Amino acid sequence: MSTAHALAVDDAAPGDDAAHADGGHHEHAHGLTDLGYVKVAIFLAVLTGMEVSLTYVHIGAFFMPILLILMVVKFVTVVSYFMHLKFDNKIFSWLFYSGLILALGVYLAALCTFQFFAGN
Amino acid sequence: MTTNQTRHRRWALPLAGFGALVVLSGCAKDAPQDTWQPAGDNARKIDNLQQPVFMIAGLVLVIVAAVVGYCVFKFRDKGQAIPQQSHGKPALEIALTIIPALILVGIGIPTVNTLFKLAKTSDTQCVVNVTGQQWWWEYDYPVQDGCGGISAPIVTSGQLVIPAGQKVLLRISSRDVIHSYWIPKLNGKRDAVPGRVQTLRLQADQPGIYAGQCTEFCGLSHAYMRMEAVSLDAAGFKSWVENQLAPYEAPAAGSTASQGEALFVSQCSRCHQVNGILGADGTPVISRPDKYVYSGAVPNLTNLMTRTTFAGAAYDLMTQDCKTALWNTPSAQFSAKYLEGVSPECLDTVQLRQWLRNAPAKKPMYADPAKLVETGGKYRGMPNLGLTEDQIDKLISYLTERK
Amino acid sequence: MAISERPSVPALAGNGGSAYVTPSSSMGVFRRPVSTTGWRSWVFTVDHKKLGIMYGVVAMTFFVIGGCEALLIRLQLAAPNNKVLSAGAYNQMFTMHATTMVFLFVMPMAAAFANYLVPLQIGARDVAFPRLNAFGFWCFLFGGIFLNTSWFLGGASDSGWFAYAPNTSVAFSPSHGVDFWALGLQITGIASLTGAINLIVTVLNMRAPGMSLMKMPIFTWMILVVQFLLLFAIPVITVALFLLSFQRNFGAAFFSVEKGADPLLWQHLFWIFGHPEVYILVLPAFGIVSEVLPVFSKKPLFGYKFVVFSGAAIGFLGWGVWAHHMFASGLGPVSVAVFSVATMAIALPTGVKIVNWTMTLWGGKLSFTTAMLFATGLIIEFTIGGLSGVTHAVSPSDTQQTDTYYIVAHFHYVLFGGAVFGLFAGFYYWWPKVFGKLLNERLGKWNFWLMVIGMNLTFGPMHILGLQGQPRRMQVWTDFRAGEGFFNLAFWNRVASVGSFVLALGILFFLINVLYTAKKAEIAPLDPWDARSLEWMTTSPPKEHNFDAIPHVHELDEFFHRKYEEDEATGEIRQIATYEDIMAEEMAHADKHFHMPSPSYWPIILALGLPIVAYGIIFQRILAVGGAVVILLAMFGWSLEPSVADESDYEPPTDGGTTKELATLG
Amino acid sequence: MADTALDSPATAGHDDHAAGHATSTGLSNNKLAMWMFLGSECLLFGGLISTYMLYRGRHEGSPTPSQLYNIPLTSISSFVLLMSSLTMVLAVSAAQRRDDRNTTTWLTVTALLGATFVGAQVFEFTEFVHEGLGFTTNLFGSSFFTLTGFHGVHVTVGIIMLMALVGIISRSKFPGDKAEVVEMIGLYWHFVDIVWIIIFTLVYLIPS
Ligand code: HEA
Ligand code: HEA
Ligand code: HEC
Ligand code: CUA
Ligand SMILES: [Cu+2]
Repeated sequence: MSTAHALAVDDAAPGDDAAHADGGHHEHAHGLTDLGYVKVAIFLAVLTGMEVSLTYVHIGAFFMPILLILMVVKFVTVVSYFMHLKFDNKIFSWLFYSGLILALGVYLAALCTFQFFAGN
Repeated sequence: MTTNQTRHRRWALPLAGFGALVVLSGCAKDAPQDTWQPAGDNARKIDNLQQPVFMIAGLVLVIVAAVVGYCVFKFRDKGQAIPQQSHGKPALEIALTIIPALILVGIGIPTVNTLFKLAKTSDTQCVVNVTGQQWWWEYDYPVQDGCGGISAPIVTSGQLVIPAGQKVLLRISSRDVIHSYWIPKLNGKRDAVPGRVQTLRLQADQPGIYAGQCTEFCGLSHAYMRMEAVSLDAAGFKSWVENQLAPYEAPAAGSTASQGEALFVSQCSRCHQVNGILGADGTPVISRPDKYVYSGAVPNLTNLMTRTTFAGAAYDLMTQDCKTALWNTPSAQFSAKYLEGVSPECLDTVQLRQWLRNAPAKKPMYADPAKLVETGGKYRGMPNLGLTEDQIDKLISYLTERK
Repeated sequence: MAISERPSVPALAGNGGSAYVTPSSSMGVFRRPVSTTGWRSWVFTVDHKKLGIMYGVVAMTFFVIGGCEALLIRLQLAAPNNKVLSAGAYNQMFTMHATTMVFLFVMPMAAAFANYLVPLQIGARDVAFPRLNAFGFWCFLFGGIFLNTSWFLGGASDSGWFAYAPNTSVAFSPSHGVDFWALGLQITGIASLTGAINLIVTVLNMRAPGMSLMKMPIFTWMILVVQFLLLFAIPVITVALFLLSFQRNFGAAFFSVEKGADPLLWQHLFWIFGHPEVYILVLPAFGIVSEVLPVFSKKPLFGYKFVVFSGAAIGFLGWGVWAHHMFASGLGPVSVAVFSVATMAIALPTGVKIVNWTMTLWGGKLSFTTAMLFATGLIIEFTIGGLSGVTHAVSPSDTQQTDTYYIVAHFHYVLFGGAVFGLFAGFYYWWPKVFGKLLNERLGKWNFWLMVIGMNLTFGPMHILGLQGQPRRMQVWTDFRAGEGFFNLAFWNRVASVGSFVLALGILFFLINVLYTAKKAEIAPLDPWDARSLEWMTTSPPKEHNFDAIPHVHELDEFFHRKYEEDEATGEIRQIATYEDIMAEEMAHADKHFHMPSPSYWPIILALGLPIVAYGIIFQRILAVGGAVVILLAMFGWSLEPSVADESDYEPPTDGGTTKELATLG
Repeated sequence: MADTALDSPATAGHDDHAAGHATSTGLSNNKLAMWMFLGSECLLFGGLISTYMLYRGRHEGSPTPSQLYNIPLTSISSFVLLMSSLTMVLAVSAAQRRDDRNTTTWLTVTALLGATFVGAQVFEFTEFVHEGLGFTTNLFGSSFFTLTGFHGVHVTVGIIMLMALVGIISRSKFPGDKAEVVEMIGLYWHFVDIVWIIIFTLVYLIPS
């Protein structure tokens, strides 16, 4: 249902003013229940716990990648569920993720040029 | 205006800029910083790369201008019917994208190729450390077997002296802001970035003198931060090195120059080093430019008169005629001519006197003591020392002996 | 005003229509501004058209200022060892020349066109956030004034427009110039960022019924791409400027080399912004000529889709090439190779545009009005600049070219021959739309030809100067290094200086034309050029509510298709309606109520807080606190005040007569 | 490329009111603007984070990052901020049910959690200064305080917005659609939280 949502907008019958007149939102139908949000929060809390405990055990080479993966999972979870991006119109995802990916791209590339210099 | 006239100008004018470039760029004879007249291997590599690129660019322009010109001429409103409302031809679009793409691939491959050749450092034969600061360049030659052998460090400024034909490696850095080292006839630029040491290959085929200019904006006197690269044949370079390392000769006691030496010790030595100079108490005088100048360095004046220019190669120590003659000396005689230094008949102290009278008035520098709060009281450049004409005379006669 | 009743006078008679307004209060204290005439109607306006005109007037003023700075530069360089400007004054001059031209002329002038035309082109009654729009304009104006007051408060910035660290540190640039520069650009940056968000929302959300993205006028498309570039590029320069301000004003170490800082950090940040910026400057001009060429060729834009996609592609690729400004900085060969190749790739989408413009001319019915002359001129002049750009992309060659006049030639060809020519084409084309009068074509021809001759005389020789080794940003050059012969560097420097005055004369003709038109010229017909897009389907100048009835769109070039029809059999193009018919038709179906945004005090007050903070940071911290209080108060006032005056003030719309909804917070 | 969502309503015909919002996409102007702003903020924080990453090892004259960081404290404050995202989303959900009382309660709790976070940050900053790391000490100091300070300012601005919102809602003086404004501020708040998720990992957990 979430992917079809973008199209749902113009499926609404002409003259179907009710939802609009009272300031209602078509977004209503989406998202989680309050209980669902609590579950997501517990999931996030557990991940945070894992992150922190990782810094106390020494697992060598896997440390960095695992931390980064946990970070990305937390990030995406908050964005998708708390910020409703998963349920919302995909224009929002485009806007946000294009900024995010662009930022990742240019800044990583810039940091790389400092590395290349060191190896020169 | 008639359509005919318009048409003519339309054709002529847009082409004027680029046409002028192609046709007339060869007209400034011997512009000393011409990038199209390489005098060494590295610059030649660049030139070989860019010549075809310029040709291609020129050709593309001619084609575009021709087609636009044709349209302007052919499809001008002469009362014809409203044309078909056609929205484009994808096949044409794609073809006209692929052709430029192929051209660019053709340009890209040699570009990358040349780039890596120019970045190579492993095959160089001679190393010079080049340090930029506001607003002059310091060259220091580390002890090495390269360059025909250098047995003790040499520090000089303004003119970079290198052995002809050798692959020289410059190790470039800066003491304050970013500068950029550029001798157009020998290679492209490399920025002098404080905190980094960057390399640049330099090689001159023939003995001669090559102009350069600091090309990264570096503050007030950026325009006056010039340099010259001097290439000498092997024997010439050897004697240049020997002269640089020769022991200090104090002026004859009682001469004007000797009075100048004393003045130098009292007035100048706190900043300027002259290797081997002794103080009144007979101990060697070591300058402390770091205490007075923000970059922490000041030109070494030991062999001032072996160079023909001073203060960032912005001013001359010899007359214009002598200077022109030196620059035009054929390469076979050049080394000998240069090693004469500033000969007595060529000596022109006018500019040097002006310098000593009031340096910041000659070259824009931060030397007003009232305005040095931000730099902790340190100068950026040489201050006005308030010397009397008599003192200047003495200093000049001392300095002109620094050969 | 809160609402415009449907005009009682015939719509074709121009601006007007009676309007009544009931003020509602702001923050419980002030009455909302209601004037529809006099200075108040401008200062508190949120009308995108008024703001557009204000952007234009201010930007033009800055153009003259920046141009006079350029003339001083050229005077100084007209002769060897010249003494028109001291080294310090010269450095300030080129820094402020570039800053003014880029940030206070081309960008806001593009904003002027975008503000005025985008809502009209998409059939909207205003932008999505009208108050935000007003706020953006005031930020630009105050930021620009703030920047220029530095001349009188100890000297302007003297570090060049890309202000490389560490030359911008206090030790190397002890005057307050760089502080003014950093904070001033920060303020104008706010204008760009809010403008970007506003226009993107407007284009996405407020199009007339039937106007799908692929039926949008090409100018609106290019503006959309530019706004995305701004949206993502402005925060990068914001970071850079913050680091710089913290360095200078709060003792941070970001560019203190003695503490281990790497000066290349600044260069990366600046150019990550700076390269997208150059496309921000030129794409609006591309949009303008893409409107002008079809109209005066009587053909649709050739390959509309390709032009749209290539615009987007330029916008996208523009993010991956910034380090071509750093080929001599010492990035290492691998990085240089990557950026060199990426830079070359940008020639492709740009080439697509050149090809499509040329093919639009091909087979057309061309009439060379001044607007058309500028548009055609752009094709050639921009190509010259673009091609020299490709020669820079060849990185080994660029190490010879960088920081010489060859670069100066490149960017003036693309900026003047591209961006500025495009804007001038726009002036001539849309003048009758905005002011209801046609600019004089005779003066226009003088204007154009003097500018073409002038620009080629000024910037053409710079190619030669640069390739012969004259570096840029040099207060003086010497005869000794000018070479021998008659056509030496001294000659070309003189030609460039003379050329710049020819250029100035050309621009003077434009200013004369404006005055002349304002005084003399007759009222223009409503569709003087036989145009193709929606903005011409209303009165000139448009009424406050833009359209009596929001048009329904069926085609790209809707207006043209309402006027002309292709005969199925013969393929002949036939006129089926005159613009009078079409407008009368629209009038007949005019909406009854217009739901228009109301004027507000808050945008200007909020914007005024910003320079106060900035002066405070430079001179007296307590002033900054005062500015912050102004800002906070204005924000509260703003959020409590509805964008459209209270419901009680007007009869809420009941039918499809409203425009697309305006943002509540906008 | 043309996204159907962008195009379709426009072709739907005469009635603009068909969708939740009378806009071409049917999406709210405010929300669209907020998402765009957040996309733009990615480049702002990206720049600050990159500056920190480049400079974090340059800490001459001060203790090293791993000596300074108090992981337990920061973990707790990170957790607090994370949970404020939960309370924020509950506020949004209440607002969408038009339940003003719960909305204001959850908003208040969110603001309090945010304030706790900022408090911990202020405490942390003073500790660091005590131990010899100031804003001007070295590159690590400048970039650390700038990055975390920018984030802290964002949280503070968020708190002000939340409190203003509470005030406005309880006095029911509200222009426009309440739930939507709560949702917008919520988006901002969550964004500030996800930025901290990154900072927490990159700055605190991965030692230099
Ligand atoms: C409007 C602004 C604008 C535009 C559009 C461009 C467009 C381009 N620029 Fe330019 N540039 C600047 C403004 C602009 N530039 C400025 C202001 C600077 C200097 C900043 C400073 O230092 O102060 C600069 C500097 C600059 C440099 C750094 C030079 C240096 O300092 O060393 C480089 C290097 O690669 C470069 C390259 C390019 C390229 C490849 C394009 C391309 O986009 C051009 C593409 C266009 C064409 C190529 C022509 C049309 C195409 C065809 C007809 C198809 C066929 C063509 C081929 C097969 C080649 N530019
Ligand atoms: C959009 C951008 C833009 C525009 C339009 C211009 C326009 C002009 N520029 Fe610009 N220029 C830059 C952007 C621009 N420039 C940039 C980015 C730099 C780099 C700066 C740096 O290195 O940091 C630069 C640098 C630069 C230099 C190099 C300085 C140096 O490196 O030392 C020069 C030198 O000739 C120059 C000249 C000119 C001239 C003559 C014009 C002319 O086109 C101006 C024409 C306009 C007018 C003349 C004003 C209006 C006319 C009248 C009001 C008529 C009546 C008045 C009189 C006759 C007095 N510019
Ligand atoms: C406070 C420091 C200071 C003092 C004292 C000082 N100078 Fe200088 N001098 C400089 C600096 C800095 C430069 C380089 C300026 C430049 O080129 O930008 C310089 C340059 C020179 C040069 C040009 C050197 C070259 O190779 O280019 C000469 C010659 C010179 N000084 C002579 C003198 C004499 C003679 C005195 C004493 C009477 C003196 N200076 C005292 C700082 C000083
Ligand atoms: Cu040194 Cu410019
Ligand atoms: Cu660029």
